[in-house]
Amino acid sequence: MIPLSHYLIVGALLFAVSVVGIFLNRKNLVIILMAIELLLLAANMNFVAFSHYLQDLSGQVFVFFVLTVAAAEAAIGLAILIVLFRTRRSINVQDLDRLRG
Amino acid sequence: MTFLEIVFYVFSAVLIASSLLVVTVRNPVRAALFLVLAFFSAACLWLTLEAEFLAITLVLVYVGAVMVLFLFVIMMLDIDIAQMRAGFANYLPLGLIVALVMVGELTLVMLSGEFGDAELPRPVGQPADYSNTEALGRLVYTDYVFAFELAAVILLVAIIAAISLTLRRRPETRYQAPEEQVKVRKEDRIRIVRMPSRPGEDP
Amino acid sequence: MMTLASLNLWAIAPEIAVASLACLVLLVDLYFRSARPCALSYPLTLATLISGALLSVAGLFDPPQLALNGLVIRDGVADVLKAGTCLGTAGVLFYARDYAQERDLWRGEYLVLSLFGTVGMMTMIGAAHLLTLYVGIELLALCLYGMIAMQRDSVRAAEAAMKYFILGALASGVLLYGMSLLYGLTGSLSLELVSDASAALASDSLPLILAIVMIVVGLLFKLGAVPFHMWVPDVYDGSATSTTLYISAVPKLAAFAILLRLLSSGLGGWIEVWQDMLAIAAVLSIALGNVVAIAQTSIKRMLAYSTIANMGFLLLGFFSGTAAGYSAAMLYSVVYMVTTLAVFGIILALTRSGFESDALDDFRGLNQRNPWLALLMLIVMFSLAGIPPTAGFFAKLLVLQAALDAGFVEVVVAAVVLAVIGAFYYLRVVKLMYFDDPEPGALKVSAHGYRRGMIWALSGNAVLLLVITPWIGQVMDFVSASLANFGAS
Amino acid sequence: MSRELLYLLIPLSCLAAALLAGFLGSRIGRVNAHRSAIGGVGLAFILSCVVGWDVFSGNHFNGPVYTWAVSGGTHFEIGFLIDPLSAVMMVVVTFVSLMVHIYTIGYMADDPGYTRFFGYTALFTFAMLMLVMSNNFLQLFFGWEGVGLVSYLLIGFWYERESAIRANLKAFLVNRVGDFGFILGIGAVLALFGSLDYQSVFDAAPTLAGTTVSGPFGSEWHWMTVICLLLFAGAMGKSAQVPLHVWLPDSMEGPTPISALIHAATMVTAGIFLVARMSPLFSLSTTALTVVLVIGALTALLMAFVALVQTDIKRVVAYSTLSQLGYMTVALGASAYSVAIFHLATHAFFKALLFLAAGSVIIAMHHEQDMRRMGGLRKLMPVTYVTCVIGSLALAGIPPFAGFFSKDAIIEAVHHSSTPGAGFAYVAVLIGVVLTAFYSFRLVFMAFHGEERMDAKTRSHLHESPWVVTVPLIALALPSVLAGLMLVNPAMDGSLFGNSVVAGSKPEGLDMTAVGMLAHAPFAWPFWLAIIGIVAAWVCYCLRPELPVRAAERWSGLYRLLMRKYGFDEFYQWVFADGARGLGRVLWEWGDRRLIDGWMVNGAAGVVARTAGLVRRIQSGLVYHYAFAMIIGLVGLMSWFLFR
Repeated sequence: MIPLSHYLIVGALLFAVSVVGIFLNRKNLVIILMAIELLLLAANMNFVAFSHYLQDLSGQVFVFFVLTVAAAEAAIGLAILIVLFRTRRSINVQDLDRLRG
Repeated sequence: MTFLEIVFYVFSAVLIASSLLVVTVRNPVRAALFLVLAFFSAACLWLTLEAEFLAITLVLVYVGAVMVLFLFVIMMLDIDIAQMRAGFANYLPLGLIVALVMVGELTLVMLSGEFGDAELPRPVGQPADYSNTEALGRLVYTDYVFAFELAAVILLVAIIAAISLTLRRRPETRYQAPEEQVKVRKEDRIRIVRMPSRPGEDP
Repeated sequence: MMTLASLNLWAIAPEIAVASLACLVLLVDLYFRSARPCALSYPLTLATLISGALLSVAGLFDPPQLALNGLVIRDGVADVLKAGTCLGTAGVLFYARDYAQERDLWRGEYLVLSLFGTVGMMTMIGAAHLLTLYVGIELLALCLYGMIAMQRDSVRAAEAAMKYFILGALASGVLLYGMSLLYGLTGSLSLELVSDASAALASDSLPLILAIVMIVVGLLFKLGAVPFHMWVPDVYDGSATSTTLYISAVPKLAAFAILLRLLSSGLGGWIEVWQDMLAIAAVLSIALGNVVAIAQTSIKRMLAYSTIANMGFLLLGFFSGTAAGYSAAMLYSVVYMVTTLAVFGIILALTRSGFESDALDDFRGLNQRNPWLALLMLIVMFSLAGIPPTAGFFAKLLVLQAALDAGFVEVVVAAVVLAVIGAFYYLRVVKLMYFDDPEPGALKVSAHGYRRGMIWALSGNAVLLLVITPWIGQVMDFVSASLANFGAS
Repeated sequence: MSRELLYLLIPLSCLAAALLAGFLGSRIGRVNAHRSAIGGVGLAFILSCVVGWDVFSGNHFNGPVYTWAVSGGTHFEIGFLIDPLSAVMMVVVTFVSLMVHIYTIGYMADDPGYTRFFGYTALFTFAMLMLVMSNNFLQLFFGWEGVGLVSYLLIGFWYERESAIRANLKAFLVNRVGDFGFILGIGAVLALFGSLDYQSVFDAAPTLAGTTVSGPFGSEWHWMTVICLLLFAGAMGKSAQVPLHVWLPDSMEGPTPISALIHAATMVTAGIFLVARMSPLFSLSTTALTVVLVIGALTALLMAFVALVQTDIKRVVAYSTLSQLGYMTVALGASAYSVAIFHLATHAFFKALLFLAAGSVIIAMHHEQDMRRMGGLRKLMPVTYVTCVIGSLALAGIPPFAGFFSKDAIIEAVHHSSTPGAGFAYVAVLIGVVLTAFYSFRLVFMAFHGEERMDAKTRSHLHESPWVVTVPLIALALPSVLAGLMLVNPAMDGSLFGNSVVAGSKPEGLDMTAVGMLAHAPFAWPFWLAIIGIVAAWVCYCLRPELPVRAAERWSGLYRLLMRKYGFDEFYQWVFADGARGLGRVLWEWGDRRLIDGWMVNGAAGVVARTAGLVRRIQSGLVYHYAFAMIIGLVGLMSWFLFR
């Protein structure tokens, strides 16, 4: 059977991919927002796996709420993206450099 | 290799591959579609963990709503993809090193013996008449009712914030005001003007 | 069998009051439009916050009680910090009104978001469960993102919001990942059970260490400690000053609370591990904050780096892990909130429509333009620099002493040295105000019209930092008493 | 009235006066402002005298009067230690302060900041009283910082003047350097003794004298030495010892009453007082005493030389203060604590007198301070002249004036001291005697004798100062003559300070009574040295005025060195002022550009060469750099804690 650690490794890989995606992406803010979704998915993967192996539903409940939060976060993130685009006509990550020092 | 294992490894591979593609492809529309694929594979993995309700929710909420929202925004913003050259080839080596270190350490931790088959064996599956949805619902509406209400508040906040950030009243836009139309009166529309038909004559 | 009585709703009475009244504010703002923006919803908001504060302290020093099936705890520290959060938010809105009005920010949504953010903070403060903690953190964060971006025509605000959003989401993702590991290791989400189960784990349990690292990283981000501080200057700088005030002042109480809940209540048995991490972050924060602040020309950025340094001091009190350390850190967070309210309040009082007053040079010769405001600013700067007999001095002293008692002599010496370096940039503000000539064309700040109430409030706020001194002992006793039996410990 | 209340009333009356004059000054008017300030300080003086009388009848007090906070077993409280040492300090401080307040009415009459000034001076007195009366380190620190703060405000009182601002920043920064050590010293006391209370620290000190702490490079340090040196660093800042003396001459930018207040009785004596108060600790560390002795001797000697070439009347007095502070420090180093305090007290009177006399001249000359444009003032300002000569005689150490006794006692103490370095210090103080006499009478001769060098317009307005100026002069002249005679016996036989300071090794077989010292004087070196100095000054500035000019040309290198005050200022300017300003920027740019960009990126050349642009600057404004920093932090913490 599949040991728990394999599920966790999938989660860990997902975590690493999304984290790298956030700081490696130079161009498109939308991709960063997507990477954030992947990050939450990685945590959710852990929760669901643990929940099953521990036979404890509260992990799934947590995921339920994380999904809710993630959806809200996506909505606000995209709204900010639109505000940004309207003021600057660009969603290039590299253009986001007015504030520094 | 059992059927379950095949499912697990196939969908895991698809999940990792598509998530890699999400962060590497140049075209954001493709990225969004790969994200859909990633979520779909994740949902399949969750099914192998008997989290049926969450798996379905993931597909419904993410694929059905959030990804559509992403696509909307991508289309609406009309981003010049040609300009979005893949910039990260230059930075890839450093990113890879960090990623490999992280993956290495995480894997090491996960394999460190606390999560092996011996310590935490895979439980026997639930009987066929077990309803994951019902069990989850029972918990969410009782033990976690406070968190549930807070989640409602979070969604309300998201609504308020998203609308107040993006809703713009353009003064130049012309639109109908049905309530004004309905309660309109004759004298609002017609003005009777008396004027002489011929110069010098009283109206 | 779950009944309404078993839920013990009284424990979240402040949250209920603020959340439901926030909905009322939303409706009122929608249906009653008037000539002046928020003519009705603003007083209602203040009333909401005050009622929240009153409900918080209504059962002060009752024995701690778990409520809502163990999701929430009501204890002394929760009562005090919730009341502080409500009052702090009220203070923020009171100071922010004129400024926000002049910039078309003063809308119902702004008030409602700040109220819901308060609910989020109160949830964090009263959390006895990882889920409540997480939901509270996210609720606050989402409100903050929205409030920053609400200045829609500002390029800087949009950029600040985006940066905060990305980094905040990254941090909360890491925190969440850590929580998931914690859940997997202990099989529970309730902090009390987590505490018991984690204490039973082997002392070299790698997954638990990893979980602690990730949770600490998430918390350090919320505090703005080095090396997870980089959002702080940009967000402070880019946001409208009224929003900066909200971000910088009030959430520090909640940040202290989640440190307390997660690390002390939940992972108290693993103090050796997180203690070292916090010590590193504390020293780095104090060092970086104090040094980089010297090179700033904008007062908002300078205060941002000052926040970083101050959070280092808060950690300094916290990581000792003793009762004295916790109460010192709690006092520090409260004093810091009051001080920040005053300093940003003064900045807000100096703004005009179209003039931000956020450069250090705008403070040149303030003594000639408005001696009273200059004096208040002087008091506040002294408090930030930790010069006796201000409250800031005692806060720093107690924090340092707690760390010293815990045996971190090197850390304390480093902190003192850096604090003395840090005093330089606070005193530079004093020097600018008192010994430099005003910029040509700088306005004389008069106390006309609505500003008068503001001046009174500012005076009370700043002078509070001084007059508290003779009673600092009683304040300490009060704080210690509120911490006496916190959480699941 | 209970004693505690009496003690509390002394500082509080000053504080109340300060608040009244400072905050309500514009409401209550100038006259009421100075009335309230003088009333408050006067009350403090009278009460100090009462307390002093009470103390010398044997009623000491040591205890808390108010408890602030209790934290971790450490009490933070307002407590007073009233013993002969603090009583003497209280009387001296309040007396000089009162005189300065009265004098200020005349000196500052036309200044727009009149009421503010009284607020500051009263506050200054309050802080100084808190300093000397405290019975614990925390309160001492409070007073210490308070004194520093108000002096900062006072030196920069005329904040329109560029030079005043520079001077007060300098004073502040230099004092910060000292305070640095002081804070660390208090921390060390807390770490070693676990208490901040004087009494418990002193009680525990002998038993802990042998404990050591390991320093850098494997060295072992005695705790006592570490503590004393750190505390002395603070004293060096406040009492302007080489090399932290640079702020004091520049602080002459403040109004003259402030110079008198700061230099004569209060701020600069804080350091001397501190060491005397800590004598139970210092007496346990020979190393620390040696440092104190050598620093004091250097200050006494070097600063006396600089005073020779100054032309600004106030600066001459300022450098003489520095030199005299060196004398006091030498006495401390020789374990003659009571002698140091004795000199402090006499010095307070005649130095305040000299400052006020200089101020009187400055008023008469319409704020002209250059002695080269004075001369012949003797006839025009007789009261000022006479009092100034009295002050100078006292300073030069001519019997039977006050300075003679205290300075002679110091010289004898050093002569018989066994502290390492005493031989050097003895030579230094002896040379200092000649120099002191020379420069103090150089001032007298240049300002009051010889031809009149001022312009006609100033000449026509010259007249004696008003009574509010001359009365304090006379009032200060009296103790300048008598204080030595009156105090020398009790100060020397140990009855004055009792056990409030550790009795030093008393010179054996020496007649240290007033009569004995007077009788001994004509057969001892110091007296003749002083006479030589005075005669030399007379020759150079009355008889042959061209001599000094020729000497300056002849030894132009030495002259320039003295004029530049040994180049301390330039050195500090170069190292600290420019350095500190640059530090933040340098760290920022260096850290980013060099460290991250240069080393980390280029250093790992081969693989990472193409990533050169990746991490350009830390706070670059680019969100992916921020995220990267966070991830590096995360991975770093992970790597460290997982594998340690």
